[in-house]
Amino acid sequence: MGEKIEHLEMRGITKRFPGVLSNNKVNIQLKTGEVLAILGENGAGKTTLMNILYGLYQPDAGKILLNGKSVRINSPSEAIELGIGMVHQHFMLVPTLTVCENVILGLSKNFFMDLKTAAKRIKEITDTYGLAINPDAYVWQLSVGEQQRVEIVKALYRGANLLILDEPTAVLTPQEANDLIQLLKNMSEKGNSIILISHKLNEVMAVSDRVTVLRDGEVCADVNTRETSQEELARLMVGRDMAPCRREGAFSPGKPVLELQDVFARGDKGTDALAGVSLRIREGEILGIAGVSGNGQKELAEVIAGLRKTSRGKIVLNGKESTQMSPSRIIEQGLGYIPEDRIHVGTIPSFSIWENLILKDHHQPPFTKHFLLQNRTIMSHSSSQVEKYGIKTPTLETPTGRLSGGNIQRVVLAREITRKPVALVAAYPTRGLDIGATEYLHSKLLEARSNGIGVLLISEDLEELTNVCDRIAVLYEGRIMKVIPVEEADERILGLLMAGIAEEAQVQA
Amino acid sequence: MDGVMSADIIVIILATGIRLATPFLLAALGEMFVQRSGVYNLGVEGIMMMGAFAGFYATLQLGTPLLGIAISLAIGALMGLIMAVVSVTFKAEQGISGIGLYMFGWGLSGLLFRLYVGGVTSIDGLKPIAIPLLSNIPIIGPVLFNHNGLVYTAFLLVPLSGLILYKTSWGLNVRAVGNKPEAADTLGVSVVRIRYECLILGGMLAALAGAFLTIGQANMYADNITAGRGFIAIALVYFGRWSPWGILLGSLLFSMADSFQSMVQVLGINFPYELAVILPYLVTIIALAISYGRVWAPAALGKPFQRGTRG
Amino acid sequence: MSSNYNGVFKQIMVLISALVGALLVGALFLLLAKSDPVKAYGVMFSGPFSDKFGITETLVRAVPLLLVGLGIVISFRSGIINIGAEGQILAGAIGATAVATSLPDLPAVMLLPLVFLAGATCGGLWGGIAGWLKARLSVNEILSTVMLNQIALQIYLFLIRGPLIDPKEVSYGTGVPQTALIPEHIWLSKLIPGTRIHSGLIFALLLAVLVYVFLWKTSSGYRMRAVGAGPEAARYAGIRVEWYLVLAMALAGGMAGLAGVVEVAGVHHRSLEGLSAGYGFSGIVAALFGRLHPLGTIPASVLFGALLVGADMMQRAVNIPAAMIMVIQGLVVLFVVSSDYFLQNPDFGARIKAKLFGEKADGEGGK
Amino acid sequence: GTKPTAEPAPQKTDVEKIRIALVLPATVDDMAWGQSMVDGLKEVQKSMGEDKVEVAISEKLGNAVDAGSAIRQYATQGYEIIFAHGSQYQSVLNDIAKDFPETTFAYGTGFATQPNIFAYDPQAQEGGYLLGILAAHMTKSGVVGIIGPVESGDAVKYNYGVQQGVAKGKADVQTRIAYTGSFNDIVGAGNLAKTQMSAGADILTGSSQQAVGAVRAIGETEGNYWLSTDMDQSSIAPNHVLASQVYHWEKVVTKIIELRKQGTLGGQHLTLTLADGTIEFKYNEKLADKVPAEVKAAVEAAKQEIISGKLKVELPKK
Ligand SMILES: Nc1ncnc2c1ncn2[C@@H]1O[C@H](COP(=O)(O)OP(=O)(O)OP(=O)(O)O)[C@@H](O)[C@H]1O
Ligand SMILES: Nc1ncnc2c1ncn2[C@@H]1O[C@H](COP(=O)(O)OP(=O)(O)OP(=O)(O)O)[C@@H](O)[C@H]1O
Ligand SMILES: [Mg+2]
Ligand SMILES: [Mg+2]
Repeated sequence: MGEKIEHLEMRGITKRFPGVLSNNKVNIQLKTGEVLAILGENGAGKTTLMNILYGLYQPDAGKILLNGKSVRINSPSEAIELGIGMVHQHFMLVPTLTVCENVILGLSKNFFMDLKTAAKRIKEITDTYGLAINPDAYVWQLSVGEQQRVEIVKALYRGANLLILDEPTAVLTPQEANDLIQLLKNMSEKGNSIILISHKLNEVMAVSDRVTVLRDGEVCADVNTRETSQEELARLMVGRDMAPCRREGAFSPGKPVLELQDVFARGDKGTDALAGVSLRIREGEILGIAGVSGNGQKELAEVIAGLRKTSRGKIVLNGKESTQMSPSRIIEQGLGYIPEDRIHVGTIPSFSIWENLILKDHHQPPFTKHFLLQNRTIMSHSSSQVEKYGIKTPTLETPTGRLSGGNIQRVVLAREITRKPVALVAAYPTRGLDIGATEYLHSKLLEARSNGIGVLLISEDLEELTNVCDRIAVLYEGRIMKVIPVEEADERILGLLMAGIAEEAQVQA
Repeated sequence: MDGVMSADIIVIILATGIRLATPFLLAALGEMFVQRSGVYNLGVEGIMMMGAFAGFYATLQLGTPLLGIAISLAIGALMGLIMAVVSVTFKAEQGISGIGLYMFGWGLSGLLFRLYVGGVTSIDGLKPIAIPLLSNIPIIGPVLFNHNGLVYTAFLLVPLSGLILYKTSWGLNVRAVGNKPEAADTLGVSVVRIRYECLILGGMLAALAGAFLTIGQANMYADNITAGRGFIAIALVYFGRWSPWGILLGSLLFSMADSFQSMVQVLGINFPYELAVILPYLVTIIALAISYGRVWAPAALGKPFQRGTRG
Repeated sequence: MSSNYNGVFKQIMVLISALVGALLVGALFLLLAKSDPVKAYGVMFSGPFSDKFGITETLVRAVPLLLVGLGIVISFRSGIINIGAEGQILAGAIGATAVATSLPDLPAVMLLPLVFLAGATCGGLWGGIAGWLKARLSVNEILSTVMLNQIALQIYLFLIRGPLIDPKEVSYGTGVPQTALIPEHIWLSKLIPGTRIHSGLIFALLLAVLVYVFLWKTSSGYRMRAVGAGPEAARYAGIRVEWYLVLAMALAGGMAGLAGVVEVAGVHHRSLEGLSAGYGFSGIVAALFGRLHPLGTIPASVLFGALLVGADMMQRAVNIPAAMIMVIQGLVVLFVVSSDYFLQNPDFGARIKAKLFGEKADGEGGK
Repeated sequence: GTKPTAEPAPQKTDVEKIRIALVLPATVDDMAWGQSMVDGLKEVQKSMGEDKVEVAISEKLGNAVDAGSAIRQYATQGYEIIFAHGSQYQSVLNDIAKDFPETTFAYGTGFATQPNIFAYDPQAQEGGYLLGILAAHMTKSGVVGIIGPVESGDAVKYNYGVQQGVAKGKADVQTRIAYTGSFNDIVGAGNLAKTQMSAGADILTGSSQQAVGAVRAIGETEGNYWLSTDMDQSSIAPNHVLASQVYHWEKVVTKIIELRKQGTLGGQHLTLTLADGTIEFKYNEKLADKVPAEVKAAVEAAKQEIISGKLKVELPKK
């Protein structure tokens, strides 16, 4: 273990990927006990920079100075050696191992593992920071929040005093996010340094001491948090003023387009993930589903899309019962669906943009006639979509896997909305998107609403829900706690319902 | 026709079954480590042939089966290394690399045999070691305790593999690398290195399985001596759900069935032998079908690891 | 697949380098066998192309390789790996023979299509089993196809020495395991008299074009590729993934079955021992060589056919053990599958250089 | 090379040299079918003079396509007699022979001929019968075991002969047949032999190259004997191979050379029999004293009956 990190500096970091300049002469600095937030749009180069600091990538130019001395970090283990820990955007835990095994992975130099001693040390750490985890539990049994705690314990166990967190709150519930913010404050008070990447400006304001803003791989601002505001940060990131998108115009819903009646369905673990859900979505309305993820949201979306079987109950889509329909019949019947995993479910990464844009309609006219794909029609359709939805791509032949998260989401959105669905299910559509992309997506959902589409928006972000929804239903343990008009919804009530604390409310859809 | 299966006959079937299980056990335990690290090596058959030849030739030249074993282990390590270079470093499609290695091993063992031996030649192989006292126990004594050293080795390797896999740091690394290599990678566990080690270990055990055929059973060498046993060993890894005890169970079941069918034929009970030959393969497919392979398989099995790609 | 000229040229260069690499290593073993690699490879490369005999023999091999390879292309593109072509060839051959020998009086215009259909169906059913096992019960298709090869072989042998044996073999008491000859009027016509090359070649070429059109120009082809490239997304888009997995394997099996038919109708005129001749495995290599593209598989099959013929000629010319052929084949497979890496990592050469000069590159690599 | 269609004149150069090619499904050193033919050719070479006979061999041509190439290439290169030493080559030869009417082709086991194709056909059941009689008299346990490869062709003929011989020799001796299902699985054959012995068989036999595994397994035991066929396998287990049925291919080869010289390029179905000496029944000299004189006499009597034609060993009927 090296000396404690008092001061870190990355100077003139440049990193190039084929066709992209990911980081261009980036400088950042950090002192002990400080929390540095890094902000930037999707693809601005934040993760790349951190991966360089953690030894996963080598910079093409520039150097890293620790306590004034230049260091070369060739691999994660060298970073760990220097006292750097990283919690990745996508967790780096082995689901089939126990918490304890995950924590000591790569550390033990003895022939036999010593799980007992390790468990004791884990307890010391969790006690110090007030993190509760059971060292003997298997990681696959843990909730997302718990898994994140394991990640943090992992870093602390390795003696990290500089902790990097890449979008740690993107998948957390508001409560878990608050806990994490508290924990980070606590840790910095105990003399640890923290680098935090987030798209949520309120969190950044709450916890950081300084903010570095990246734009197109370059540092465009470096400010003290105390001397700035959310609005200014947003402007720095995007390069223009931002105002959150809100629904406007009267709420005048039409006939129901999607109805669930007492729906039951099993989750992957075999227990009832949905236990009697009843909902009704009408034309020109956005119904929000609030709730801590893991309370049946995934199953709800899949059941509607026909990707998961119901065990009881009835679903009516566009006037027809769709409970037993195949996914393709349901699509024909008018369902649009923006899935949670936009990269692997919403698109085929190795397929080109035009191939992904016709994913659902490739088999019917005008795209196919007499079994043959009509290339000219498809191409002109695709290029107009790319233009209309502002998809940033070199060519139509570019595989979508090479696009940034925001642009992949635009491809999905373009496809799902252009099909003119009667009902649209959107699951966490803005997760991980920067504020610019988030704003764009919201505006498109509202546009769909005003075109008479019934939207079911699943989200954990209460601000998002209250901004765009007409009504909000709270899902808890597979049941709808309550459906409330947005005017009556405030964070406190929603939070209570999401925790399952309110008195059993009757469904009133 | 005697009609009944007397106690004697059952003892023979069991003892033969244990002997027949040995090569499957050795090769499958090796393959288990390989697959646990996230690679499948379909080249086991080819490595077995090379091991069989190396063991045979070294014994022939040096006069002692022990040196034969040592040399076949070395050759097996080398074959494992080739597979590692191709499938780990060059990230080639593993199924096809395995088939390539199989062809290469088959060809090379045949070539070397022709160049350096040429013709049916016998060797003095391993002798059975009757374990004192234990082998005198009635009925189970001769079944369990009168075999050659490699048989005991294979069976001892079962608990040993379990110990290594679940209790040692290296075993932890193997399990991590096979399930979530990117996680292991960020913690400084070299995915490449662990996979190399497993492939080399797997190669050594496969070669040992081959050597068992030449110096522990046939005491001679012939072209294509393994006759498909390597592929069965791979299937047994799936059957045994990547656990040493499961593999033990599978190997025993399979070889007992084989030993049983030989005896049934010998005793003249009318039984179409084509079916007997097909049976092991059929049973394996059925076993794979009812064990729902994927659920238990190491999550990264068959996926080359590349730092920085999305899943 | 990038279709620009540069990309194709680079792929060809990489493949040729892989081939050269394999042969260089093979040369070591030739030296070990005390034969002159220059002379040996001289024969190996000139033999298949130097005269009518060599060329036609090469094409005779290329036909089943191409048919099997096309099936491999379909299956790989649909995300399922078919190692079972050996068994599917046999299934196709025996199905075709059974139909042909039991309806000898039908005119060729009716019998020949029937025979092709029977072969494709039998191969397709045999392949479909593995597809079904994968789609329904998640049985790893690599293993199941390897097992099904063994089962097919045993059933095939049983049939040709039992129920379908040539009645003459029984009456003469020789008992050779082979079926009766198929009626002569459905033997595929020879393209060049005095050689073995037959009209199956034209059939295979047509089929290659058809497969290309199918995979890239039709909606069903699109679906199969979607299932291969992103099964979850395909299911999400309403494509019945399980069905297409089974279909892919059935088509792959059908192609291999057709290879069996062509071998029966064009070369052997009956089913006999050793009919599959390893085409089931070499066809995989041919398909990989053709970059898993139906049209690329055409030259690849010819090249690999030449390799088989050439190696065989070399073995006779310089008098080395036949096992050498398998060594070279194995090396070619290993080098070709490894060569993919160089296409995907253009900077690999630079990294090697860095390593050689002692600099640590990227923190990766064995030891 | 030469044009395959144009028939190359058989090279009748200054020295009367005959060029013979051999194509084998298995290997030249399999201690069975293949090797017995290779030995036969060597024998001919020795007796006629190395400079008079040229021999080229291609092995491991189990599939008929590759075999076809090899045969065609030999034909184009002007080999005059081409032995395709396997029953599976019949179709291939039919196809090729038409294009090379001046070349002599021979294959076996088989019966179908063409004007330039000889078929040869060892009567494996004859030697099997004699070995069966020997086994019946020599067994102490009353059980004779057969290790079969696959139930087809020559193996069936041979096994059937043995069974009849055993039944003739002693009515109460049992014959037990078991198959490995493979021509080359020597390990499987060894294991099957061990099972046979542990279940009571003390005299064993079996055909094809897999059998060497069984011979070796018996070589490790006391008091069990092996009876070999195709060739004398006593070099593997000198103290255990009691007697052999040996094919004298050199006689077949010589006969074909003679016939060709006389202008007969093919068209004959040549059988190998005890009567014409192409099949020999042979004791292992080292163990000859183990066989009682009256047993030898019984075997000899049967042999004479077969040679004289009085006894016809039946072929299996399907
Ligand atoms: N492994 C890679 N190969 C090629 N290009 C890459 C790679 N990683 C990142 N890039 C490119 O570098 C740029 C910056 O990516 P990076 O992951 O650092 O963005 P980010 O700021 O973390 O974005 P987000 O907010 O979406 O997480 C992107 O344009 C991306 O295309
Ligand atoms: N292998 C890669 N090749 C090309 N670009 C890549 C690669 N890996 C990542 N990227 C790019 O890096 C950027 C950030 O990737 P990251 O893994 O952070 O996901 P993301 O785009 O932020 O999506 P999300 O945060 O929703 O998961 C994206 O712009 C993506 O295009
Ligand atoms: Mg990022
Ligand atoms: Mg992101």
